[in-house]
Amino acid sequence: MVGQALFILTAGITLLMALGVVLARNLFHAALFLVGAFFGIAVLFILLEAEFLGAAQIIIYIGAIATLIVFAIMLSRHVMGKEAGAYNRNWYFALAGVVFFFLLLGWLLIKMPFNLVTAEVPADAIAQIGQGFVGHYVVPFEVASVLLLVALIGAIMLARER
Amino acid sequence: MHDYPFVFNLTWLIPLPTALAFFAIIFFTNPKKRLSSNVAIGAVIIAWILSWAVAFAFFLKPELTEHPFDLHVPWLPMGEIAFHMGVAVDAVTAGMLFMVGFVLTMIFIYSSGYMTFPGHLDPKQYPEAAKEGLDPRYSRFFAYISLFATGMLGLVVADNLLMLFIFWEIMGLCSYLLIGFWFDKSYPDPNQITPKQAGLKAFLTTRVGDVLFMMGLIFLFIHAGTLNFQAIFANVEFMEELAAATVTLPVFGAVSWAVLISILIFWGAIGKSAQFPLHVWLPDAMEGPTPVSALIHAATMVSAGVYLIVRMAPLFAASSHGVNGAMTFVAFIGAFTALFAATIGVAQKDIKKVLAYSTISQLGYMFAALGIGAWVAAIIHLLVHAFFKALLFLGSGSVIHGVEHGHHHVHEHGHGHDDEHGHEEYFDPQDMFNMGGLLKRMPITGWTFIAGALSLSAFPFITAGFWSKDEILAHAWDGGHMAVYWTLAIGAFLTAFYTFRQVFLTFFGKPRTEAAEHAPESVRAMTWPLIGLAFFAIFGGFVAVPKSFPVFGKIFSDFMIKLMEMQGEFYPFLHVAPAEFHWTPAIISMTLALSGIVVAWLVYGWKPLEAGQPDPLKRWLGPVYTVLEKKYYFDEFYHLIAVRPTLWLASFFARFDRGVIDRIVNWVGAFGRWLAATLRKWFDEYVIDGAVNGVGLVTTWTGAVVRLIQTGQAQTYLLILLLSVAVLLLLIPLR
Amino acid sequence: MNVSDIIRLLSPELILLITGFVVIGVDLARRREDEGRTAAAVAVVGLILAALAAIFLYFSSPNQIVFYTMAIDLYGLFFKVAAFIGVALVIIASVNYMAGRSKFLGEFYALLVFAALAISVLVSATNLILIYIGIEFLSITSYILTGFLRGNERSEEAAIKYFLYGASAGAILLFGMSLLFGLTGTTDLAAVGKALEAGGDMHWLGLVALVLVLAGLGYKASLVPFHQWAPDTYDGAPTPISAFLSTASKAAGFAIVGRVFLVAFSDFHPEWTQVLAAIAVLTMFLGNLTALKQKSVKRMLAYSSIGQAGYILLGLVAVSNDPTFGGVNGLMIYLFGYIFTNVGAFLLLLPIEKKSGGSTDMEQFDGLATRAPGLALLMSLFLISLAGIPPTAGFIGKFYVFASVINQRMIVLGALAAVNTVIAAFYYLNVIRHMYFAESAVEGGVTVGRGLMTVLAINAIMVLAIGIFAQFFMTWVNSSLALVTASGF
Amino acid sequence: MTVPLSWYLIFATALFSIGFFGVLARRNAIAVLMGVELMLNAVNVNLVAFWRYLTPTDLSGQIFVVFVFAVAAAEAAVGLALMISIYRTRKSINVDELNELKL
Repeated sequence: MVGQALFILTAGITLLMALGVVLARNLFHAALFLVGAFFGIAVLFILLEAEFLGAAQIIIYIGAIATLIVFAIMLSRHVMGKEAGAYNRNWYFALAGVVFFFLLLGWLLIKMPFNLVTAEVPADAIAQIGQGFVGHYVVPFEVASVLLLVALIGAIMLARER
Repeated sequence: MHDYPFVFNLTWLIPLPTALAFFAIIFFTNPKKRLSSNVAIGAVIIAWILSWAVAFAFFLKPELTEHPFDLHVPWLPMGEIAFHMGVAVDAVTAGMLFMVGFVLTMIFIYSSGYMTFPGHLDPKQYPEAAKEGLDPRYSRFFAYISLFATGMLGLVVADNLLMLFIFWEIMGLCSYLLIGFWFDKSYPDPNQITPKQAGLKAFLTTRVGDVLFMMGLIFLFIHAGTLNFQAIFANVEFMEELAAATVTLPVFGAVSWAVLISILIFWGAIGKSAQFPLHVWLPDAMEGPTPVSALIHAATMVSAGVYLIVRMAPLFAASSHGVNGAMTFVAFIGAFTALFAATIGVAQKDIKKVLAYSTISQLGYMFAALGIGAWVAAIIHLLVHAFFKALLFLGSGSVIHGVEHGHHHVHEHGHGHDDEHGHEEYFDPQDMFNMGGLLKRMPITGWTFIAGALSLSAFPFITAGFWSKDEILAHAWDGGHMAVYWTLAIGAFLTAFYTFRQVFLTFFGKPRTEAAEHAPESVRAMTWPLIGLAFFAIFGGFVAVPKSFPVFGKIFSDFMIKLMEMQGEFYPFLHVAPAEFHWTPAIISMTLALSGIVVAWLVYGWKPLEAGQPDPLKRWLGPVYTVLEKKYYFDEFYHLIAVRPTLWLASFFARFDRGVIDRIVNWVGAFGRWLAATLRKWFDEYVIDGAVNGVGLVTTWTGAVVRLIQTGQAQTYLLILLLSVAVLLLLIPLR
Repeated sequence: MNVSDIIRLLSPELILLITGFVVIGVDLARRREDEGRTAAAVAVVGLILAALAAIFLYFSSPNQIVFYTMAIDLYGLFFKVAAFIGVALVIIASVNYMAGRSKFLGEFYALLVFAALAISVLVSATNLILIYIGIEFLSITSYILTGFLRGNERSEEAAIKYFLYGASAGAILLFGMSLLFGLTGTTDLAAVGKALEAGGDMHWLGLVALVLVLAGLGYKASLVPFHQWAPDTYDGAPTPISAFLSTASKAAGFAIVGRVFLVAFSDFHPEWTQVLAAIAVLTMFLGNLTALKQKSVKRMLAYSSIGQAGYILLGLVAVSNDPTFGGVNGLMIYLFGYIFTNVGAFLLLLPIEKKSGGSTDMEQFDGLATRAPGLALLMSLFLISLAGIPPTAGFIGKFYVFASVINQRMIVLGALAAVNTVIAAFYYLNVIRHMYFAESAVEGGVTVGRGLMTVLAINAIMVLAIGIFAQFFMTWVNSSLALVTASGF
Repeated sequence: MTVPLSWYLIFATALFSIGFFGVLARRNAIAVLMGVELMLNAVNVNLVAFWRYLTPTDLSGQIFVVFVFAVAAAEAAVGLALMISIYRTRKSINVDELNELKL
């Protein structure tokens, strides 16, 4: 029961934060809500006994991605004054579409037959993850590192002052 | 292995010289006009020599009909086996090579004289070309016709249906380029079709047939595993299987595969050979330069449709075992088109349009012949028709050229009326009513044209056209196909009538315009090909004189017929039976042909028209004629059931009782006009407009939808992505 | 499997990786001096070496799984060779175009090499994780390349739209993959396929994942209704990049759609055949009808390439075990020929754009036959191939795809496709009409650089070669149908 | 493990939908990107939940998530760089004003 209560609390707060991200008119506030949502998800990871991912979530999402976003907001700050609306003209279509999508997909997901397995998480989970990176998943790992490098080059090239 | 003369191994070279000429002209000789035409003519002469070498090698060894030559290499792998591309020579190919090689060469030589600086262009815009006196796009013209020649020669020697289709498409593309050659020509009348539009119309109309053709081809391939003609037709078991196996179609119900494939392939021929209801492109294709009309209408593209059906005849024959025989369909379309187009030809005033409708009509004869099983007669008529029709087209080109020159001559010397007003009135050099008396001015053109006209009218005994047409009629009579016989016989009367109407209007009487009065004879590059073609137009038919015909039959051998009959026996199912010569049908058709000429003489030759005098038919028919003259594209029903009987009746009765008949004619004419207008309106509104609007509506509608969704807004795109996904997801539980 | 085996099997990827770095290094050393020519040369050499390595592998040791996630099979190698050649052609043609337009030429060529690497990985991937990484790798390099003309509003706009669309589609793809993982407990394609097959009564819920994956992968192949980014992006991107996106990148999209559907969703074959058939029809009609109305040739080609995607998809719709008309071989030969045809057609726009200062409206093609007969003939050849008229590569592709469709007795689908070829012929011919039948408003010839002329000539030769020596190419394609479905080392 | 798997899935779907709404409705490109990040996070929740409830002993699920992190970081870097670049040219990064290319 404690688990359930904890889940509902975290999930609820995270969803509220997420709503804040998409609803806040001020971009800066939205970014702060985003950090909150990331944090909530990190908590959920820990609830799911994926501590490594929880930590990684905080370091990567909050430490890197959210920071990048804040930088970008600051660099383009003065455009987002009060004059411009936060939403485009079709937001109600978007809302209807998204709600429809949510109900449909949620309904289908509830019907899904998943083969649940009850087992303990291995104690050396982090070590296994590390082995995965140099074992089965070495090709994706290497490709991902090249990808990050390419993204770095591209980002520098694109964002540099002309 | 059979022992073939060595020259057969060179068959695959036949389409090559002109292909090389095409590339040479495009890439190298393009700026030099005379060099370009010489390259093209040189290439086509090489092709001609090769064609005749192969053709005569075959003629000299008729026993080869039992094992025709076939040389091929693998092209597309098909699982275990491979699809082969290659060349084949049998009697039909040899006959076609004989005709195509010669006619192409004549047309090429003629073109070098014909393609002078055209009247519709402003010499100031093309000072260089005007100085040379040649068309600014002279080189390009020779590049196109070279590629066209490649298409035709390749089609003739192809040993399989796919390769035939490929060359068929090459020709389609070239005809598009060539019909629209004078793309910058426009007319004061906005309703008159321009060359540009005509080219597109031709391409799209034939493409409808081509798509069905390709479907038939794929079906045949899936069933047979090959498209090689000999391999398919020699396989009796397979053909029987194909005729027996049925497929259930919507609307038509169960039909045999052989019928379905035959009819799909026949649609390709309907498009290419301008048969009803896909005939509409051909008259407009006259917008191209005249040598192009000769290329497309006589020797090559349109006869390619007939050639295709000749090639596929065993399949058609096999398919007629069942009830819905495909051959009945072919016979019906052919006979109907033969009569229908002939009726239209009667009231044209454009010298080339008459020939265009006559071509549609003559092709109809060939299809009718194929439909009743007169395979040999169809081939013979195909070959003979090519000679005299190329002759007539080139002759008409020579006439047009002369009249145009006369027109310019008049203008340069300042005694035209137009100059006083400071602007030039539109003068149509192709209008026969602007001509008259040209035989004196242009004797070579005139006499050769008359030779061609006699042949087309099937003037008895001495012309090629008589023998080939007689062969078809004899078959129809023999086989008891009376409906076909009489349709074609009436068509023969009309053919003679409109042909000689043309001859009398153009060459006899007095010149009706100053242009015609000053028309000079054409240059030698144009007259020599006319003479060459005239020779075959008259004497070519003697290869088709039946043995049983008195005197002639003894003198001339029926060698060509024999050869084709032997070839036909090679293919199972074809049942080639020689037609006996019968006096009854021969006399009927002779009478009809001669009376057609006589009627034409009575109307146009007896008292030649004066300048500005309208067509006498117009006076008697009044409103009906106006309808025709207004270039109403004579919708089909109208022609068959209203105009033709009216015209025919009118011209018949008016001869002996003008006073009485006048009123009736007027009434019939008025009725005809009303009927025509109603039908045309109906046809236009619901069929033509419907189709055009439908197409327009669909594109507009698509445009509107796309404009609605392709807003440039990335978020709209994503919303559509999301909704599409949602709709697809929704389908899952609804499944 | 020892080290030398691994190096051998992954040699195309390793060569590309090294090439990418060398290109950047070379350019750093020679920047300004030669406007990226050396870098481009190195990149092309690297791509050719990689293609040769792939061809070599093709003959030596096909059909092995490397490191659990990659299958070095003939199917993948086929697409690798095709994509490497396509990218190399794009690079050669870019040299003159990009010189002076950007300061970062080394990066430009390096990114194209990395894009080739991404395609190379993607077409061999047999694991959901590697597929995701490969798709995103290809996408991210494509975003950068699309927005490469900094300061050019159209290029930047195209890039950001592509980015937003691609990132969202990627998230949807990922959602679908997570469901597949949830339903089967594995990320290996073959194992996923087996698990779905054994799914029992409820197995059809896998369709949910199928739909999401289709949306996420289909956008790469620009299938309607996931195509909308394509016209805008092709229009705004630097023209060589449009050529790249509409050919090599699209081919990779089809390759992976094919592999995922044939291996992981093989059990849903009856369902996805219907869905893909509907999508193919939509794609053909929307692409072709919209192309009909375009005034700019570049945009017309953008829509035409959507229409082409519809024909290509038919190959997958009509997939069967028939050795001759198996569908997939049609898809492959179609794509192979299409790469040369479309790269040629897009690159031909370069001299036209240069002459007109950026416009590719139909009027710019008026009278091209007089001004530049060779260029007009090449363009006609590419358009004829796109229209599927023999004897070109386009005809061979259409022939196999249509024959497969008819062979599967999908008569209505075949008829709809045939209708589309007629519509398409209309607008392709329209360009030919402008080139041959119109007086030009513009005076003077069109100059073509040596590099571009070489590329166009290669394309033209290949378009004709595939059409004429179809035997040779089809043998190759037919032998490439092997899909490695076994998992594990 | 008192929390049913479906709760996680519903949560993830809700988060995904909220993120998608942000993508569809926000004008500012950076806000759109934040929506994308939410969507990716939702999938991560899915993956981790599946891992925990279906294959706790095989860590492929977690490894998948790490790769998603890497991709998300790369995507964010490139996306934000693009936005800054277009901001310099147009002085605006409103997505609905980027419609020079259409039809």
